[in-house]
Amino acid sequence: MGYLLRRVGFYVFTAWAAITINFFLPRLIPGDPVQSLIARSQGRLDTSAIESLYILFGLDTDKGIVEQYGDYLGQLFRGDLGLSFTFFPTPVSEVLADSLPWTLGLVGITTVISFLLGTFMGVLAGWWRGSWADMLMPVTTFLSSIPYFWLGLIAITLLADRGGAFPSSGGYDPGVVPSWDMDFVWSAVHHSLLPAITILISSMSGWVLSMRNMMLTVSSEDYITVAHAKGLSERRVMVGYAARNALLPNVSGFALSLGLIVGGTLLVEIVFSYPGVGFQLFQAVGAKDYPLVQGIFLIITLSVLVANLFADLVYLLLDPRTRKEG
Amino acid sequence: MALPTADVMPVTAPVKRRRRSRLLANRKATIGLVIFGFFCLLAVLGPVLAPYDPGERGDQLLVGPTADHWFGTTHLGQDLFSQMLDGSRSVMLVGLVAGVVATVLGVLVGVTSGYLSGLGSEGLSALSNVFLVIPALPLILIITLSLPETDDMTIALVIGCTSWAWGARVLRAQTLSLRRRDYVEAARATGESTWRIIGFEILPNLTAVIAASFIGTVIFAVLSEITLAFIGVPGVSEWNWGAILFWAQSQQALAQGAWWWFVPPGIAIALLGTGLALLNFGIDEYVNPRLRSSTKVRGVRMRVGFTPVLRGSGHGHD
Amino acid sequence: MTASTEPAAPGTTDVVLEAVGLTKHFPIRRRLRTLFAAQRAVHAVEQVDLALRKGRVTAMVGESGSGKSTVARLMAQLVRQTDGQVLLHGEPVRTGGRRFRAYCRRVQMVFQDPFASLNPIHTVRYHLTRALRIHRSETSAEELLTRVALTPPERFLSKFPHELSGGQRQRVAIARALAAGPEALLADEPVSMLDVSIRLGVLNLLRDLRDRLDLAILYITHDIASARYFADEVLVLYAGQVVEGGSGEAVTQRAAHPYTRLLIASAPDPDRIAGTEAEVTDAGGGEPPSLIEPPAGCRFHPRCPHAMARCELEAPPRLPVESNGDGPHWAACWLYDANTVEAG
Amino acid sequence: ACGDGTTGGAGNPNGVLNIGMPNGPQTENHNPFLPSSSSNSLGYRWALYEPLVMTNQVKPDEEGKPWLATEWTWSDNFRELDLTIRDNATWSDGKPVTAQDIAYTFTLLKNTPALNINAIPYAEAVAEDDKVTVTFTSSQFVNQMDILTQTPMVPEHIWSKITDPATDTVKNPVGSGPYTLKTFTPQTVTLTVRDSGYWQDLPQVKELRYTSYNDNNAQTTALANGSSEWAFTFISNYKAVYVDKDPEHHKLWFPPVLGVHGLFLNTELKPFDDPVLRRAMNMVINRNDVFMQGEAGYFYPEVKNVTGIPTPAGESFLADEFKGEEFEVDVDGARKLLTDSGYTYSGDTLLDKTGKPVQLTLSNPAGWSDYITTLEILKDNFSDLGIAATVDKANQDTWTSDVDTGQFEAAMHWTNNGATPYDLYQSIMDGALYKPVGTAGVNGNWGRFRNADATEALHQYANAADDTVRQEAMDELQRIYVEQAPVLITGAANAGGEYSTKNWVGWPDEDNQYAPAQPTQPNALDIILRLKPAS
Amino acid sequence: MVTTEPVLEIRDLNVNYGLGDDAVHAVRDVSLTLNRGEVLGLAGESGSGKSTLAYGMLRLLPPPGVITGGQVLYHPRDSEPIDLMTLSTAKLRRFRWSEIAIVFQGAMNSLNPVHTIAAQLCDVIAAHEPRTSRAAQRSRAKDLLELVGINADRLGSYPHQLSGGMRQRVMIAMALALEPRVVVMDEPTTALDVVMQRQILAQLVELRERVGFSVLFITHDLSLLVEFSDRIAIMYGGRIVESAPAAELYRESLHPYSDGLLHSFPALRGPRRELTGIPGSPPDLRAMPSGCAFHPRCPRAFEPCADESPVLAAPPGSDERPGERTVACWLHAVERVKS
Ligand SMILES: Nc1ncnc2c1ncn2[C@@H]1O[C@H](COP(=O)(O)OP(=O)(O)OP(=O)(O)O)[C@@H](O)[C@H]1O
Ligand SMILES: Nc1ncnc2c1ncn2[C@@H]1O[C@H](COP(=O)(O)OP(=O)(O)OP(=O)(O)O)[C@@H](O)[C@H]1O
Ligand SMILES: [Mg+2]
Ligand SMILES: [Mg+2]
Repeated sequence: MGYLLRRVGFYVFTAWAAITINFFLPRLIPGDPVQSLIARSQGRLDTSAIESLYILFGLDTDKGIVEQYGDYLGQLFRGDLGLSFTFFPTPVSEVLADSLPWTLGLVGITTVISFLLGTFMGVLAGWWRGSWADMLMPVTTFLSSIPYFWLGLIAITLLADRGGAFPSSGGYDPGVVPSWDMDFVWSAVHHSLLPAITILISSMSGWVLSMRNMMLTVSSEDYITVAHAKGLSERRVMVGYAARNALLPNVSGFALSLGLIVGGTLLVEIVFSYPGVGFQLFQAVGAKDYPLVQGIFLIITLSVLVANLFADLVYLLLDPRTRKEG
Repeated sequence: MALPTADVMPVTAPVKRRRRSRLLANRKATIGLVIFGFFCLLAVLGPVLAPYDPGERGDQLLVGPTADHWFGTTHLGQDLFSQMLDGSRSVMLVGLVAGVVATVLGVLVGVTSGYLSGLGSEGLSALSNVFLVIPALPLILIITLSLPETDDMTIALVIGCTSWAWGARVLRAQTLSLRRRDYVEAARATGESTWRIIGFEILPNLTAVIAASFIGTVIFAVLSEITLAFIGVPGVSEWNWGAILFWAQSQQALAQGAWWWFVPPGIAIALLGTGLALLNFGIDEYVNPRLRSSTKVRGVRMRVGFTPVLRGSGHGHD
Repeated sequence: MTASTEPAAPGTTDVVLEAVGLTKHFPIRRRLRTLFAAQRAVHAVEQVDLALRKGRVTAMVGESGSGKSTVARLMAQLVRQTDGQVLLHGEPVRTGGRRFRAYCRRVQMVFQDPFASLNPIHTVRYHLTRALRIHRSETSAEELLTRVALTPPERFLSKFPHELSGGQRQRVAIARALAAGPEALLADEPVSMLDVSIRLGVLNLLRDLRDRLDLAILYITHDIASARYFADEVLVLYAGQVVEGGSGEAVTQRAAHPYTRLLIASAPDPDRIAGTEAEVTDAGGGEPPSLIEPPAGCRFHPRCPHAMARCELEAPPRLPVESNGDGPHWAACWLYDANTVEAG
Repeated sequence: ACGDGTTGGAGNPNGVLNIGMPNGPQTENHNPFLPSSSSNSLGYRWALYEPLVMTNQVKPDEEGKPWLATEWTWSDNFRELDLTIRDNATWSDGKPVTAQDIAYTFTLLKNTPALNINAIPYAEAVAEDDKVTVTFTSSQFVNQMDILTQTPMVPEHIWSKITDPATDTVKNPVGSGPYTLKTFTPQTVTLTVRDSGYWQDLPQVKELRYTSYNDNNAQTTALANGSSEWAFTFISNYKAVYVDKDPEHHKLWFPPVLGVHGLFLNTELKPFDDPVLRRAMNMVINRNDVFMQGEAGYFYPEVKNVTGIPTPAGESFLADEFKGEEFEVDVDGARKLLTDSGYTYSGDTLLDKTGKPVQLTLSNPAGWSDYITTLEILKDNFSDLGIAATVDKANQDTWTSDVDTGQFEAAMHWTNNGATPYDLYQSIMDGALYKPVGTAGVNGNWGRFRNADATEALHQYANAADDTVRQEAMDELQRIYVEQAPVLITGAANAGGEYSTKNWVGWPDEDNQYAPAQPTQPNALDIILRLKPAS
Repeated sequence: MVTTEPVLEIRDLNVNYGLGDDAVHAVRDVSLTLNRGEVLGLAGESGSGKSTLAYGMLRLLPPPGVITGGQVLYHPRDSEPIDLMTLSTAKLRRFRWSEIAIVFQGAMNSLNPVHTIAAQLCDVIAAHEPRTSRAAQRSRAKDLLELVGINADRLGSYPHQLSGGMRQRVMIAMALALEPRVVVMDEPTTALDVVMQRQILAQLVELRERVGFSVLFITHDLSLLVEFSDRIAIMYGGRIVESAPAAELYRESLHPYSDGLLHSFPALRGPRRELTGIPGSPPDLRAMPSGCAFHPRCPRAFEPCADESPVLAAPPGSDERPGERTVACWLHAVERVKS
């Protein structure tokens, strides 16, 4: 109970911190959306458009920053993230609704798969130490040191460009209409394979390594020896005793490093021109589209928090010591 | 992204005498150290060694590796080998500075919140968790773009100031376990002042953990910095490897078949990362001897639960 | 002798360190369910009175979790008491900043685990010279080592703790405590982590120091036999309260409190003839009580084979026990109340 | 690259034309007036809504083609426009296009400054029968084209019901164009041809598919493999990456229009306030290198004339004295020019008249790779003159505000473009736009150039009542530019595009310059109407 | 109850930590016999190799432990003896716990913190008697808990919800789950306080009466052994230096080390004994003294001690019951040679 209370407090605090950072940081960015819209058009938008744009974006009125902060919080409570500038007058929430599913689908699922697969491989590598499993280590170390984006670019060159088997960009084939039919689903899956593999390769290694280390640490606990002494089957000892315990720190590690992972994986979207929030964030930062930047940053943070909450609940389930005292 | 491995490891009593030799005896650590040293050397000498001015335009546009240009040239005829050499300084500088900043912050926050108790401690710990949860790269991106002026140093500072949290967390956990140690209490009972206890009794015992967290942050900082440069965030030195990749990407080098523009920076980053990661494993294994990988000596595989029986080898007789 | 049941009168010169009504409650972190309830606490030590005299060893025995270490830490002022006072030569001790150092100089502590009480990264020399420097002592590190029978001292000075055996480490820890030139030494289970074969050496060293330096020693142990062997006076602690006290022989040979009897009956004893098991079972079983909600009245009553209605209601005061000439002896048990005795 | 039958080059059988833009995911917004709308970003607004007149930007001096207006006359010193509206046009919901609708559109722009992107000072728009009279508060000579060809016309019966036209995303667009919206996804917008009611022959392209690729690379790949048949994007090595994939069909045509890109020197700073120095610097710039290396040999066409006016688009505006005056790199001449007017050399370093070495920081946002490449080339060129230049890759926002407030030494920048060289020169040297260093809000003249004659000439050109005065003003402007070199022009703005002739033919090209090849221009509609299936 | 019929025979067992030259010889040529129904105490100071011996004979040593020689013979009720050292992994797995169970020092660490007591009890039953139904397993687990005096409603508890004493009892219950013939107990009560220790030991003694198994009881507390075991073996420096019936050893120890041990702890009752202790400190296994490992600390050392190690053999004058009493000391060997 105390554990939960502390976690809840932590979530509230983090969410607040994110919201606040979220509000103030973009406002410190010099320049404004109009200037940057003009700048990005590099001449294709006439300079005389400036005035009308200021009026359009509602940037012609002045308000104190504190007042704006208050308004912002109020808006958030109403679930209103404001209007995007780049896609004016589309509400940020609509932009997010378009892009978030892609990110959740790609980054979310692959992160979880990466964790599960990495953990599984780590279990094997830790358990079968001194055998072929040790070969995994140097490879894993090397892979985990390669930046996501570079791996992605190489993957595009080798597997996508020049008649390769994979598309190099986008979330689905142009011309396919998003709906739940085979065409679209296949197209979406097809487009997500390469980025997903990239994420898997570079993020899985971390889990392999940490799970292996935890397995080694746990393997020398007394209860493992006892389990062997009890004559339990190899699999039971490995899974029910060693892996089950080694998993605990890994799960809480997973929760807390989600922020790091997600930050890195967003880059994959940029490289693969994947229509997710990472790509949008990058565009929005360039466009000084504060409402969008804020919205995306907030949503990423909140998603990470929710994932965290989820991981916490899993942890709570896995570790009886954190449950209510009996 | 190399995650710090084991979460909280008991700090085994360090064996001072054997310490140095043992860390070096670790093959991983040695390889890691050699790679790291090599890149440090490059950082110092690279710009001097560069055969060309990295920004100078040449006549040979976008040619592959030749005797004149070992790593080929860019679309402007700039020598990529020189750019790589020149860029190593910025990469290493930012990585190390960010590592130092993050480590110092991590030690300050982690050790303080671990040693002190009460609200302040909880607050600091919550703060580091917040920093952990907020996605790092977008945060760094937003902050760097918010700054009016950026150069290598400011970027290093930004990365350093945002990536201390993991180190702080690990250090806090370690400090918490050390704080209850009798020798800390004993030092208190002897009349040592608080700062001396932290500085002379606790910190030295955290050296390995601090070193590991430092190296972890350097890896993270290098990757972040290169990523920023690759995205085109200004301020990172001209020929930072990420900037080279940025140019390669904006000139669609891969589509043009100019692999030489892409491959060297990527390999260099991966190599540096691998070196640092190996060094970190060395430290991890040194801190936690259970992690030593080799349990297979002379054909005998040691397993938990089934002790091997050797017949005829070294008998117990004197 | 009832005199000794009261705290020694102020001004008694041979009392060095004294605890009066020492109480320590460790607050427990609030939980969601108890957020609005009163703050709960572990009642680790409750109303403990004890006096350490010059040149005498006072032993404190008790099972695990009875609060022995907490008493030692309170006496060393490493932990602030919730209530009560620690008196040094009759003066109440106040320890803030500077004054703590002055107090350290006179009261030193030796910890249970010699493997943990020396910092693995510092040499023996560092440990000793730091202590000497802090207390601006004239003594040299060599001299200290000689005093704890680590000779020749040069051989040990530049060693790291891991290069020493457990007994040697504990000696270094004692030497460090002596560096301050204390008057009182609080030894918290100084030998329980040591090998049987070398325990004796350390105990004998402490006894020797008591005699030579006229130290007042608090000897904490869970081994009642060693208390008998080593101490002049024995106090028995149960669930944070002192339940019995008296000279070593009196307490161990004619234990008065049912808990002490249980303790003695449980101690391994090679001389015990098979068949006296009954004695043990008779002495009661069960587990130590929760210290968060300690039993009302006498804290031992749920386990006590002689428990009476009164025991559940009223906490017994210190009641004198008839002594057979081996010193004062008292027990906090209603069995020794005049009325009960009569009724019995 | 994938086997899906609906994509790739299979457009012809179904009458589909695949158009691409590298603009990232879109949100549904068909408001034709908003620069942020998807219809604007991808360019399909011109397939839905039509302008009054169709002019060819490549040949701005040519007479426009009647479109929704069959006749247009300017009178009263370009303060009044009389329009005759076509009577056979209908909106896609079947209602006829009336003069009332046209008047309504202008009134809407007048009343909604947020939508009046070109800031046209409308006074009033009145419809009468098939005639519309639009009045303005100032002469609109230089804005003619904006009004006639860049303003999409909207139906009153729909728009008058929209509460806030500035923030409405017009989910069901109703226009007079030959196409109607079929589907929208963030990645692809599909338009189908109308069944009937279009005022001219329906196009042969039955379906337009606008795909938004996430970046240039993706767009390039799509072009290379044929899944995009028409696009506007920068390809750094277009021959190898694009044309060579299918040399027979993969074409591109990037004609210049009347706008330029150039190095803006801060003329308030010494020694760059000296026209001699600027002229000398201009003389050493290798425009061909910039074109070939910075612009991949096609993107921003080379400006050949010394006046900086892109040709052939601006051919007819050239003063007689400059006709055929081609720009040439002349390092020796530049050095001589400098030494003759008091500059000296210390070794290879140029010293200004006060004896200080001439140094220069060239700055542009880090991400703008073509500009940065250009700067690298300029830096190299300037070193021939003994000027030590450094390239500063700035933060885009800082750069934008620095340029806005005049806190820079030299930066690549673009100018506005228009139907005459007026826009270009105005962006370069209009004293009326001048704001002192430190003051923000300049809409042009970023170099803070001040020359009363130039300002006067610009004013005259915009407001003159007759063509001779205008021609004189234009000649004067060219003379001032050549003498003063306020901006070192490096290349022209373009209105081009990449297209494939595999399935569709009839594209504009060097031989048939009927329209700029850019899919987002109003002329795109003209092009689509002319496309025929490849045999 | 106690017979001389051996159930477990350890012959010349050698255990090393590590391989090659820097291997530590933790157990050297140890031979020991456990008879049916007896409690055999194994005493010796820390690091003398007691645990290594216990784990070694079950092949449970963690890396880098290796067994470098010797046999461990288990005598099943009605078949040929089995050498544990030659069993295959699968057979060994089946053998463990059903024949020999083991209770470790720290019960907290011996129980898997993430599974309930019931799960862990059923685990072992399921592994060895796979055909037992769930319900049967559970009722068996309940019986077992009751056997060691824990209320059956604790079945669903997690280890951290039990006190130290309860956990240790759970471990004992678990050890008895398959009715093994041998239970090895490595310092099962050291972490507990005396009251709890006695409760558990009393229970153990009682269970042995009822169930009838042999116990190898390891501790460094000699006084405890004297009271509880039938026979005691004393280890020093990786070797058994003396073994004798408990009472005899207490009355008259032959090896000076045993004697020193017996005189290291004060008596609780009776006259205050003189305590001599043992001077010096335990040997470093890496650098063992030559000859008898104890000789540098031995008050009665003489010439042969430093040169040759004595063999474990029956002392002179104890021939009536062979194997009952052995000692490895030149003091007694010399006498035997003389006589
Ligand atoms: N810092 C603390 N916070 C909360 N409770 C504490 C703290 N320190 C001790 N306690 C509790 O106080 C009680 C007494 O602890 P103490 O360590 O004094 O016992 P002890 O007699 O020394 O036991 P042992 O023989 O195991 O050393 C225990 O119940 C313990 O859990
Ligand atoms: N992993 C290891 N590597 C090297 N030496 C070891 C290892 N484990 C144990 N030893 C050594 O083996 C010897 C025997 O250890 P063991 O644990 O059997 O002693 P013990 O008699 O059980 O002691 P205790 O009473 O402390 O449990 C010790 O000297 C120890 O130092
Ligand atoms: Mg204690
Ligand atoms: Mg042991």
